[in-house]
Amino acid sequence: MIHRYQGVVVELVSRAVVPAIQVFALYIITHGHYSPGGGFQGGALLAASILLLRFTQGRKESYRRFPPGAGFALAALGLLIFLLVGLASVARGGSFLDYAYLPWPWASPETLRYYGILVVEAGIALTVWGTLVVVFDQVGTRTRDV
Amino acid sequence: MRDVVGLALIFGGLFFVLVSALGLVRFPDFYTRSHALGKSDTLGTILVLGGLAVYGGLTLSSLKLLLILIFVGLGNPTATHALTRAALRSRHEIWSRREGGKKE
Amino acid sequence: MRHRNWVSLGVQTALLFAFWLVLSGRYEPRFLIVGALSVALVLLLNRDIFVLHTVPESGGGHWAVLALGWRWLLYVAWLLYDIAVANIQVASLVLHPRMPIDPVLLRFSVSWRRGATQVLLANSITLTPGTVTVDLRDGEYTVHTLAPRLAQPLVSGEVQKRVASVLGEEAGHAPAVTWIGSVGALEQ
Amino acid sequence: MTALLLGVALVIALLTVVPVFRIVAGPTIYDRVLGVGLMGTNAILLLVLVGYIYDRIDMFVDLAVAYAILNFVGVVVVAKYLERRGET
Repeated sequence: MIHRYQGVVVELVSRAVVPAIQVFALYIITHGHYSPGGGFQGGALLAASILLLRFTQGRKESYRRFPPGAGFALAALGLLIFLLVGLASVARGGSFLDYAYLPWPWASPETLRYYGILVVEAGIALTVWGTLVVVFDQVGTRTRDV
Repeated sequence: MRDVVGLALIFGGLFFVLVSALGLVRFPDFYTRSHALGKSDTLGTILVLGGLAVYGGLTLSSLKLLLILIFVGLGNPTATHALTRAALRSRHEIWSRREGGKKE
Repeated sequence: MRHRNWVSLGVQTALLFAFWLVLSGRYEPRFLIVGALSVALVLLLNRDIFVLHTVPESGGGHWAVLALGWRWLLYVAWLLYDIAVANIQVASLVLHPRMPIDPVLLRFSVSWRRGATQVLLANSITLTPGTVTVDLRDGEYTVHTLAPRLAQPLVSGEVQKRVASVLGEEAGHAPAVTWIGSVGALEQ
Repeated sequence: MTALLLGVALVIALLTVVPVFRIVAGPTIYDRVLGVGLMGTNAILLLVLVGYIYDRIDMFVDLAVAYAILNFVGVVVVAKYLERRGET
Protein backbone atom coordinates (compact mmCIF):
# COMPACT_ATOMS: atom_id res chain seq x y z
CA MET A 1 0.00 0.00 0.00
CA ILE A 2 2.79 2.38 0.77
CA HIS A 3 5.04 2.74 -2.21
CA ARG A 4 6.83 5.73 -3.60
CA TYR A 5 4.36 7.93 -5.38
CA GLN A 6 5.75 8.60 -8.82
CA GLY A 7 3.63 11.69 -9.31
CA VAL A 8 5.72 14.78 -8.73
CA VAL A 9 2.65 17.02 -8.52
CA VAL A 10 1.09 15.42 -5.47
CA GLU A 11 4.47 14.89 -3.83
CA LEU A 12 5.60 18.51 -4.09
CA VAL A 13 2.25 20.01 -3.14
CA SER A 14 2.12 17.74 -0.10
CA ARG A 15 5.58 18.82 0.90
CA ALA A 16 4.48 22.44 0.67
CA VAL A 17 1.25 21.85 2.58
CA VAL A 18 2.43 19.59 5.41
CA PRO A 19 4.31 22.27 7.44
CA ALA A 20 1.29 24.55 7.17
CA ILE A 21 -1.03 21.76 8.35
CA GLN A 22 1.22 21.12 11.33
CA VAL A 23 1.40 24.79 12.31
CA PHE A 24 -2.40 24.93 12.06
CA ALA A 25 -2.69 21.81 14.22
CA LEU A 26 -0.41 23.35 16.86
CA TYR A 27 -2.52 26.51 16.76
CA ILE A 28 -5.65 24.43 17.34
CA ILE A 29 -3.96 22.68 20.27
CA THR A 30 -2.60 25.80 21.96
CA HIS A 31 -5.71 27.96 21.48
CA GLY A 32 -8.09 25.23 22.56
CA HIS A 33 -9.98 27.31 25.08
CA TYR A 34 -10.47 30.37 22.87
CA SER A 35 -11.62 28.76 19.65
CA PRO A 36 -13.08 25.41 18.65
CA GLY A 37 -10.83 22.43 18.90
CA GLY A 38 -8.22 21.44 21.38
CA GLY A 39 -6.04 18.43 21.89
CA PHE A 40 -8.16 15.89 20.08
CA GLN A 41 -8.71 17.85 16.87
CA GLY A 42 -5.12 19.05 16.76
CA GLY A 43 -3.85 15.51 17.22
CA ALA A 44 -6.11 14.30 14.41
CA LEU A 45 -4.74 17.00 12.08
CA LEU A 46 -1.16 16.07 12.99
CA ALA A 47 -1.99 12.45 12.19
CA ALA A 48 -3.51 13.56 8.87
CA SER A 49 -0.27 15.32 7.94
CA ILE A 50 1.72 12.16 8.73
CA LEU A 51 -0.71 10.07 6.64
CA LEU A 52 -0.25 12.46 3.73
CA LEU A 53 3.52 11.93 3.96
CA ARG A 54 3.06 8.17 4.29
CA PHE A 55 1.10 8.15 1.07
CA THR A 56 3.15 10.58 -0.98
CA GLN A 57 6.71 9.81 0.08
CA GLY A 58 6.80 6.06 0.17
CA ARG A 59 7.55 3.67 2.95
CA LYS A 60 11.29 4.17 3.36
CA GLU A 61 11.31 7.97 3.42
CA SER A 62 8.23 8.15 5.56
CA TYR A 63 9.39 5.56 8.09
CA ARG A 64 12.67 7.42 8.50
CA ARG A 65 10.72 10.56 9.39
CA PHE A 66 8.16 8.86 11.60
CA PRO A 67 9.14 5.28 12.53
CA PRO A 68 6.31 2.80 13.14
CA GLY A 69 7.26 2.53 16.80
CA ALA A 70 7.15 6.28 17.35
CA GLY A 71 3.37 6.21 17.43
CA PHE A 72 3.36 3.95 20.50
CA ALA A 73 6.01 6.10 22.19
CA LEU A 74 4.07 9.31 21.52
CA ALA A 75 0.80 7.83 22.74
CA ALA A 76 2.46 6.58 25.92
CA LEU A 77 4.23 9.90 26.49
CA GLY A 78 0.97 11.80 26.06
CA LEU A 79 -0.84 9.58 28.52
CA LEU A 80 2.05 9.95 30.99
CA ILE A 81 1.90 13.76 30.76
CA PHE A 82 -1.85 13.70 31.28
CA LEU A 83 -1.59 11.44 34.34
CA LEU A 84 1.36 13.32 35.85
CA VAL A 85 -0.40 16.69 35.65
CA GLY A 86 -3.60 15.16 36.96
CA LEU A 87 -1.97 13.36 39.85
CA ALA A 88 0.28 16.31 40.74
CA SER A 89 -2.77 18.26 41.84
CA VAL A 90 -4.13 15.24 43.71
CA ALA A 91 -0.81 14.98 45.56
CA ARG A 92 -1.25 18.53 46.82
CA GLY A 93 -4.75 18.01 48.08
CA GLY A 94 -6.87 18.99 45.09
CA SER A 95 -8.99 16.80 42.88
CA PHE A 96 -7.78 15.16 39.66
CA LEU A 97 -6.75 17.81 37.08
CA ASP A 98 -7.48 20.68 39.47
CA TYR A 99 -4.99 23.09 37.97
CA ALA A 100 -5.00 25.53 40.89
CA TYR A 101 -3.28 22.90 43.03
CA LEU A 102 -0.33 22.32 40.72
CA PRO A 103 3.03 22.28 42.55
CA TRP A 104 4.16 25.67 41.34
CA PRO A 105 3.38 27.89 44.33
CA TRP A 106 4.71 31.24 43.07
CA ALA A 107 2.33 31.43 40.11
CA SER A 108 -1.19 32.80 40.36
CA PRO A 109 -4.10 30.34 39.93
CA GLU A 110 -4.92 32.13 36.67
CA THR A 111 -1.48 31.44 35.16
CA LEU A 112 -1.46 27.94 36.58
CA ARG A 113 -4.76 27.16 34.91
CA TYR A 114 -3.51 28.47 31.57
CA TYR A 115 -0.30 26.43 31.56
CA GLY A 116 -2.00 23.41 33.11
CA ILE A 117 -4.61 23.27 30.36
CA LEU A 118 -1.91 23.85 27.73
CA VAL A 119 0.20 20.92 28.96
CA VAL A 120 -2.80 18.61 29.29
CA GLU A 121 -4.01 19.51 25.78
CA ALA A 122 -0.53 18.79 24.46
CA GLY A 123 -0.63 15.39 26.17
CA ILE A 124 -4.02 14.57 24.66
CA ALA A 125 -2.79 15.67 21.22
CA LEU A 126 0.28 13.44 21.48
CA THR A 127 -1.89 10.47 22.44
CA VAL A 128 -4.37 11.00 19.60
CA TRP A 129 -1.59 11.62 17.09
CA GLY A 130 0.34 8.50 18.05
CA THR A 131 -2.73 6.27 18.26
CA LEU A 132 -4.15 7.30 14.88
CA VAL A 133 -0.83 6.75 13.11
CA VAL A 134 -0.41 3.36 14.77
CA VAL A 135 -3.93 2.36 13.73
CA PHE A 136 -3.21 3.41 10.15
CA ASP A 137 0.11 1.57 10.06
CA GLN A 138 -1.49 -1.61 11.37
CA VAL A 139 -4.34 -1.49 8.87
CA GLY A 140 -1.99 -0.52 6.06
CA THR A 141 0.44 -3.38 6.59
CA ARG A 142 -2.35 -5.91 7.10
CA THR A 143 -4.09 -5.19 3.82
CA ARG A 144 -0.95 -4.65 1.76
CA ASP A 145 -0.65 -8.19 0.46
CA VAL A 146 -4.33 -8.91 0.02
CA MET B 1 -19.43 50.30 -1.94
CA ARG B 2 -17.56 47.47 -0.27
CA ASP B 3 -20.83 45.63 0.24
CA VAL B 4 -21.70 45.95 -3.42
CA VAL B 5 -18.33 44.64 -4.64
CA GLY B 6 -18.44 41.79 -2.11
CA LEU B 7 -21.97 40.83 -3.12
CA ALA B 8 -21.09 40.94 -6.81
CA LEU B 9 -18.17 38.58 -6.19
CA ILE B 10 -20.33 36.27 -4.08
CA PHE B 11 -23.03 36.01 -6.73
CA GLY B 12 -20.43 35.52 -9.46
CA GLY B 13 -19.00 32.69 -7.39
CA LEU B 14 -22.46 31.24 -6.86
CA PHE B 15 -22.92 31.12 -10.64
CA PHE B 16 -19.75 29.08 -11.06
CA VAL B 17 -20.65 26.73 -8.21
CA LEU B 18 -23.94 26.23 -10.07
CA VAL B 19 -22.05 25.58 -13.32
CA SER B 20 -19.84 22.98 -11.64
CA ALA B 21 -22.90 21.22 -10.22
CA LEU B 22 -24.53 21.24 -13.66
CA GLY B 23 -21.32 20.00 -15.24
CA LEU B 24 -21.21 17.14 -12.78
CA VAL B 25 -24.62 16.05 -14.05
CA ARG B 26 -24.39 16.81 -17.74
CA PHE B 27 -20.85 15.84 -18.76
CA PRO B 28 -20.65 12.35 -20.27
CA ASP B 29 -17.71 10.72 -18.47
CA PHE B 30 -15.37 10.96 -15.52
CA TYR B 31 -12.61 12.94 -17.23
CA THR B 32 -14.96 15.63 -18.48
CA ARG B 33 -16.63 15.81 -15.08
CA SER B 34 -13.27 16.34 -13.44
CA HIS B 35 -13.16 19.70 -15.25
CA ALA B 36 -16.02 20.73 -12.99
CA LEU B 37 -13.96 20.18 -9.82
CA GLY B 38 -10.67 21.38 -11.29
CA LYS B 39 -11.94 24.68 -12.67
CA SER B 40 -15.50 25.77 -12.06
CA ASP B 41 -15.63 24.79 -8.43
CA THR B 42 -12.20 26.27 -7.71
CA LEU B 43 -13.16 29.61 -9.23
CA GLY B 44 -16.55 29.54 -7.53
CA THR B 45 -14.94 28.96 -4.14
CA ILE B 46 -12.29 31.61 -4.76
CA LEU B 47 -14.93 34.17 -5.76
CA VAL B 48 -17.29 33.46 -2.86
CA LEU B 49 -14.51 33.47 -0.26
CA GLY B 50 -12.94 36.57 -1.82
CA GLY B 51 -16.34 38.29 -1.85
CA LEU B 52 -16.89 37.46 1.81
CA ALA B 53 -13.41 38.75 2.65
CA VAL B 54 -14.14 42.01 0.83
CA TYR B 55 -17.51 42.24 2.57
CA GLY B 56 -15.96 41.64 5.99
CA GLY B 57 -13.28 44.27 5.52
CA LEU B 58 -9.69 44.03 6.69
CA THR B 59 -10.03 41.79 9.72
CA LEU B 60 -8.23 38.72 10.93
CA SER B 61 -11.07 36.50 9.73
CA SER B 62 -10.77 37.94 6.23
CA LEU B 63 -7.06 37.11 6.22
CA LYS B 64 -7.96 33.56 7.25
CA LEU B 65 -10.47 33.46 4.40
CA LEU B 66 -7.62 34.38 2.06
CA LEU B 67 -5.62 31.48 3.52
CA ILE B 68 -8.47 29.07 2.77
CA LEU B 69 -8.65 30.59 -0.70
CA ILE B 70 -4.96 29.90 -1.33
CA PHE B 71 -5.31 26.41 0.08
CA VAL B 72 -8.29 25.58 -2.12
CA GLY B 73 -6.58 27.11 -5.15
CA LEU B 74 -3.58 24.86 -4.55
CA GLY B 75 -5.35 21.77 -3.31
CA ASN B 76 -8.29 21.45 -5.72
CA PRO B 77 -6.25 21.14 -8.94
CA THR B 78 -3.87 18.77 -7.17
CA ALA B 79 -6.72 16.55 -5.98
CA THR B 80 -8.22 16.60 -9.48
CA HIS B 81 -4.88 15.61 -10.94
CA ALA B 82 -4.44 12.79 -8.42
CA LEU B 83 -7.88 11.39 -9.28
CA THR B 84 -7.58 11.63 -13.07
CA ARG B 85 -4.12 10.12 -12.83
CA ALA B 86 -5.47 7.18 -10.87
CA ALA B 87 -8.20 6.73 -13.50
CA LEU B 88 -5.69 6.85 -16.35
CA ARG B 89 -3.42 4.35 -14.64
CA SER B 90 -6.38 1.99 -14.36
CA ARG B 91 -6.94 2.30 -18.13
CA HIS B 92 -10.27 4.03 -17.65
CA GLU B 93 -11.25 4.96 -21.21
CA ILE B 94 -12.14 8.52 -22.19
CA TRP B 95 -15.45 9.42 -23.76
CA SER B 96 -15.00 10.46 -27.35
CA ARG B 97 -17.45 11.93 -29.82
CA ARG B 98 -15.60 10.36 -32.73
CA GLU B 99 -16.32 6.86 -31.51
CA GLY B 100 -19.96 7.75 -31.05
CA GLY B 101 -19.70 7.33 -27.30
CA LYS B 102 -22.78 7.06 -25.16
CA LYS B 103 -23.15 8.92 -21.90
CA GLU B 104 -21.96 6.85 -18.96
CA MET C 1 24.18 23.02 3.90
CA ARG C 2 24.57 25.27 0.92
CA HIS C 3 23.96 28.98 1.02
CA ARG C 4 20.62 28.97 -0.71
CA ASN C 5 19.31 26.34 1.66
CA TRP C 6 19.86 28.83 4.49
CA VAL C 7 17.97 31.44 2.49
CA SER C 8 15.10 29.05 1.88
CA LEU C 9 15.08 28.11 5.57
CA GLY C 10 14.78 31.80 6.45
CA VAL C 11 11.96 32.34 3.97
CA GLN C 12 10.18 29.23 5.23
CA THR C 13 10.47 30.38 8.85
CA ALA C 14 9.12 33.83 7.98
CA LEU C 15 6.20 32.33 6.05
CA LEU C 16 5.25 29.90 8.81
CA PHE C 17 5.49 32.54 11.52
CA ALA C 18 3.37 34.94 9.46
CA PHE C 19 0.89 32.07 9.05
CA TRP C 20 0.89 31.62 12.82
CA LEU C 21 0.34 35.34 13.45
CA VAL C 22 -2.66 35.35 11.12
CA LEU C 23 -4.11 32.24 12.74
CA SER C 24 -3.51 33.21 16.34
CA GLY C 25 -4.64 36.83 16.31
CA ARG C 26 -3.32 37.33 19.85
CA TYR C 27 -0.12 39.21 20.26
CA GLU C 28 0.60 38.93 23.99
CA PRO C 29 4.10 37.62 24.76
CA ARG C 30 2.92 34.23 25.95
CA PHE C 31 1.15 33.52 22.63
CA LEU C 32 4.14 34.75 20.63
CA ILE C 33 6.44 32.43 22.58
CA VAL C 34 4.12 29.47 22.04
CA GLY C 35 4.01 30.40 18.34
CA ALA C 36 7.78 30.60 18.03
CA LEU C 37 8.11 27.20 19.73
CA SER C 38 5.48 25.69 17.42
CA VAL C 39 7.15 27.03 14.29
CA ALA C 40 10.54 25.79 15.52
CA LEU C 41 9.07 22.33 16.16
CA VAL C 42 7.50 22.17 12.70
CA LEU C 43 10.74 23.33 11.08
CA LEU C 44 12.63 20.64 12.95
CA LEU C 45 10.15 17.93 11.94
CA ASN C 46 10.22 18.92 8.26
CA ARG C 47 13.75 20.19 7.86
CA ASP C 48 14.52 18.09 4.79
CA ILE C 49 11.30 18.45 2.81
CA PHE C 50 11.02 22.21 2.39
CA VAL C 51 9.67 22.69 -1.05
CA LEU C 52 11.61 25.93 -1.34
CA HIS C 53 14.82 23.92 -1.56
CA THR C 54 13.67 22.80 -4.97
CA VAL C 55 12.77 26.26 -6.25
CA PRO C 56 15.53 27.25 -8.64
CA GLU C 57 17.86 30.07 -7.79
CA SER C 58 17.09 32.90 -10.15
CA GLY C 59 20.61 34.36 -10.04
CA GLY C 60 21.47 37.86 -8.87
CA GLY C 61 22.03 39.05 -5.33
CA HIS C 62 19.71 39.60 -2.40
CA TRP C 63 17.24 41.46 -4.58
CA ALA C 64 16.56 38.29 -6.50
CA VAL C 65 14.05 37.20 -3.86
CA LEU C 66 12.10 40.43 -4.28
CA ALA C 67 12.21 40.11 -8.05
CA LEU C 68 10.93 36.56 -7.72
CA GLY C 69 8.09 37.77 -5.52
CA TRP C 70 7.15 40.45 -8.03
CA ARG C 71 7.15 37.99 -10.92
CA TRP C 72 4.95 35.71 -8.82
CA LEU C 73 2.44 38.51 -8.28
CA LEU C 74 2.28 39.19 -12.02
CA TYR C 75 1.90 35.50 -12.70
CA VAL C 76 -0.91 35.06 -10.17
CA ALA C 77 -2.74 38.05 -11.64
CA TRP C 78 -2.44 36.55 -15.12
CA LEU C 79 -3.52 33.17 -13.80
CA LEU C 80 -6.62 34.63 -12.13
CA TYR C 81 -7.60 36.33 -15.38
CA ASP C 82 -7.04 33.10 -17.26
CA ILE C 83 -9.06 31.08 -14.74
CA ALA C 84 -11.95 33.51 -15.22
CA VAL C 85 -11.75 33.14 -19.01
CA ALA C 86 -11.46 29.36 -18.67
CA ASN C 87 -14.55 29.16 -16.56
CA ILE C 88 -16.65 31.30 -18.84
CA GLN C 89 -15.70 28.91 -21.65
CA VAL C 90 -16.55 25.85 -19.58
CA ALA C 91 -19.79 27.50 -18.45
CA SER C 92 -20.78 28.16 -22.05
CA LEU C 93 -20.07 24.52 -22.88
CA VAL C 94 -22.06 23.24 -19.91
CA LEU C 95 -25.02 25.51 -20.51
CA HIS C 96 -25.11 24.87 -24.26
CA PRO C 97 -28.09 22.63 -24.98
CA ARG C 98 -26.20 20.25 -27.30
CA MET C 99 -22.93 20.48 -25.37
CA PRO C 100 -20.42 20.76 -28.23
CA ILE C 101 -17.49 18.99 -26.62
CA ASP C 102 -14.94 16.78 -28.35
CA PRO C 103 -12.61 15.40 -25.67
CA VAL C 104 -9.14 14.25 -26.66
CA LEU C 105 -5.87 13.60 -24.91
CA LEU C 106 -2.72 15.41 -25.92
CA ARG C 107 0.83 14.79 -24.96
CA PHE C 108 3.91 17.00 -24.96
CA SER C 109 7.21 17.29 -23.14
CA VAL C 110 9.12 20.09 -21.48
CA SER C 111 12.87 20.32 -21.24
CA TRP C 112 13.19 21.68 -17.70
CA ARG C 113 13.92 19.16 -14.99
CA ARG C 114 13.04 20.95 -11.75
CA GLY C 115 9.99 19.64 -9.97
CA ALA C 116 8.70 23.03 -8.85
CA THR C 117 8.39 24.38 -12.38
CA GLN C 118 6.80 21.18 -13.64
CA VAL C 119 4.23 21.23 -10.85
CA LEU C 120 3.43 24.90 -11.41
CA LEU C 121 2.80 24.17 -15.08
CA ALA C 122 0.67 21.12 -14.25
CA ASN C 123 -1.58 23.03 -11.87
CA SER C 124 -1.77 26.02 -14.21
CA ILE C 125 -2.92 23.71 -16.98
CA THR C 126 -5.59 22.24 -14.74
CA LEU C 127 -6.89 25.69 -13.88
CA THR C 128 -6.84 27.21 -17.36
CA PRO C 129 -9.08 26.80 -20.41
CA GLY C 130 -10.65 23.40 -20.94
CA THR C 131 -7.64 21.33 -19.94
CA VAL C 132 -6.78 19.01 -17.04
CA THR C 133 -3.31 17.53 -16.46
CA VAL C 134 -3.93 13.80 -16.29
CA ASP C 135 -0.37 12.55 -15.98
CA LEU C 136 3.11 13.93 -15.56
CA ARG C 137 6.15 11.71 -15.69
CA ASP C 138 9.71 12.85 -16.34
CA GLY C 139 8.55 16.12 -17.86
CA GLU C 140 6.07 14.43 -20.18
CA TYR C 141 2.56 15.79 -19.76
CA THR C 142 -0.64 13.99 -20.66
CA VAL C 143 -3.48 16.49 -20.82
CA HIS C 144 -7.21 15.91 -21.22
CA THR C 145 -9.00 18.68 -23.06
CA LEU C 146 -12.70 19.28 -23.61
CA ALA C 147 -12.14 20.49 -27.17
CA PRO C 148 -8.94 20.78 -29.21
CA ARG C 149 -9.40 24.52 -29.79
CA LEU C 150 -9.39 25.14 -26.03
CA ALA C 151 -5.84 23.79 -25.76
CA GLN C 152 -4.48 26.39 -28.18
CA PRO C 153 -2.34 28.26 -25.59
CA LEU C 154 -0.64 24.98 -24.75
CA VAL C 155 0.02 24.03 -28.34
CA SER C 156 1.55 27.41 -29.10
CA GLY C 157 3.72 27.14 -25.99
CA GLU C 158 2.40 30.34 -24.42
CA VAL C 159 1.57 28.82 -21.03
CA GLN C 160 4.93 27.04 -20.90
CA LYS C 161 6.74 30.31 -21.65
CA ARG C 162 4.97 32.16 -18.85
CA VAL C 163 5.63 29.45 -16.28
CA ALA C 164 9.27 29.25 -17.34
CA SER C 165 9.73 32.99 -16.93
CA VAL C 166 8.36 32.95 -13.36
CA LEU C 167 11.00 30.61 -12.06
CA GLY C 168 13.79 31.60 -14.43
CA GLU C 169 13.90 28.50 -16.63
CA GLU C 170 14.74 28.15 -20.28
CA ALA C 171 11.58 28.79 -22.27
CA GLY C 172 12.36 26.62 -25.28
CA HIS C 173 10.39 26.44 -28.51
CA ALA C 174 6.78 25.53 -29.10
CA PRO C 175 6.44 21.92 -27.94
CA ALA C 176 5.79 18.99 -30.23
CA VAL C 177 2.24 17.96 -29.45
CA THR C 178 0.73 14.55 -30.18
CA TRP C 179 -3.03 14.14 -30.19
CA ILE C 180 -4.36 10.89 -28.85
CA GLY C 181 -7.95 9.78 -29.30
CA SER C 182 -8.24 7.19 -26.55
CA VAL C 183 -6.50 5.71 -23.54
CA GLY C 184 -6.05 2.50 -25.50
CA ALA C 185 -4.00 4.36 -28.12
CA LEU C 186 -1.86 5.80 -25.34
CA GLU C 187 -0.48 2.39 -24.47
CA GLN C 188 1.36 1.87 -27.72
CA MET D 1 -27.54 41.67 4.08
CA THR D 2 -27.82 38.65 6.37
CA ALA D 3 -30.96 37.63 4.48
CA LEU D 4 -29.02 37.69 1.20
CA LEU D 5 -26.23 35.58 2.67
CA LEU D 6 -28.86 33.20 4.00
CA GLY D 7 -30.24 32.91 0.47
CA VAL D 8 -26.77 32.17 -0.92
CA ALA D 9 -26.21 29.55 1.78
CA LEU D 10 -29.56 27.92 0.97
CA VAL D 11 -28.74 27.75 -2.73
CA ILE D 12 -25.36 26.13 -2.01
CA ALA D 13 -27.00 23.70 0.39
CA LEU D 14 -29.49 22.75 -2.35
CA LEU D 15 -26.65 22.37 -4.87
CA THR D 16 -25.03 19.83 -2.56
CA VAL D 17 -27.74 17.42 -3.72
CA VAL D 18 -25.91 17.16 -7.06
CA PRO D 19 -22.64 15.71 -5.71
CA VAL D 20 -24.73 13.37 -3.56
CA PHE D 21 -26.46 12.20 -6.74
CA ARG D 22 -23.02 11.61 -8.29
CA ILE D 23 -21.83 9.71 -5.23
CA VAL D 24 -24.87 7.44 -5.32
CA ALA D 25 -25.14 7.03 -9.09
CA GLY D 26 -21.46 6.57 -9.87
CA PRO D 27 -20.99 4.91 -12.32
CA THR D 28 -17.28 4.56 -11.59
CA ILE D 29 -15.54 4.84 -8.25
CA TYR D 30 -13.69 7.91 -9.56
CA ASP D 31 -17.00 9.71 -10.08
CA ARG D 32 -17.92 9.00 -6.50
CA VAL D 33 -14.67 10.40 -5.13
CA LEU D 34 -15.08 13.43 -7.39
CA GLY D 35 -18.52 13.94 -5.86
CA VAL D 36 -17.01 13.77 -2.38
CA GLY D 37 -14.43 16.41 -3.32
CA LEU D 38 -17.06 18.74 -4.72
CA MET D 39 -19.25 18.26 -1.68
CA GLY D 40 -16.25 19.15 0.46
CA THR D 41 -15.66 22.49 -1.22
CA ASN D 42 -19.38 23.27 -0.98
CA ALA D 43 -19.21 22.44 2.72
CA ILE D 44 -16.34 24.90 3.18
CA LEU D 45 -18.44 27.63 1.60
CA LEU D 46 -21.41 26.71 3.76
CA LEU D 47 -19.33 26.82 6.94
CA VAL D 48 -18.02 30.29 6.15
CA LEU D 49 -21.47 31.57 5.17
CA VAL D 50 -23.03 30.18 8.33
CA GLY D 51 -20.26 31.91 10.26
CA TYR D 52 -21.26 35.25 8.75
CA ILE D 53 -24.96 34.61 9.30
CA TYR D 54 -24.51 33.79 12.99
CA ASP D 55 -21.85 36.48 13.37
CA ARG D 56 -19.38 33.93 14.69
CA ILE D 57 -17.01 34.07 11.74
CA ASP D 58 -13.89 33.94 13.95
CA MET D 59 -14.90 30.46 15.08
CA PHE D 60 -16.32 29.06 11.85
CA VAL D 61 -13.34 30.12 9.76
CA ASP D 62 -11.11 27.80 11.79
CA LEU D 63 -13.52 24.96 11.18
CA ALA D 64 -13.43 25.80 7.47
CA VAL D 65 -9.62 25.67 7.38
CA ALA D 66 -9.65 22.29 9.13
CA TYR D 67 -12.29 21.02 6.73
CA ALA D 68 -10.33 22.22 3.69
CA ILE D 69 -7.25 20.37 4.94
CA LEU D 70 -9.12 17.14 5.64
CA ASN D 71 -10.92 17.31 2.29
CA PHE D 72 -7.63 17.62 0.42
CA VAL D 73 -5.93 14.86 2.42
CA GLY D 74 -8.95 12.59 2.02
CA VAL D 75 -9.23 12.90 -1.75
CA VAL D 76 -5.48 12.51 -2.31
CA VAL D 77 -5.27 9.45 -0.07
CA VAL D 78 -8.24 7.75 -1.75
CA ALA D 79 -6.84 8.58 -5.20
CA LYS D 80 -3.53 7.05 -4.22
CA TYR D 81 -5.27 3.93 -2.99
CA LEU D 82 -7.26 3.62 -6.22
CA GLU D 83 -4.11 4.07 -8.26
CA ARG D 84 -2.39 1.17 -6.52
CA ARG D 85 -5.41 -1.02 -7.07
CA GLY D 86 -5.57 -0.12 -10.74
CA GLU D 87 -1.96 -0.88 -11.51
CA THR D 88 -2.13 -4.56 -10.76
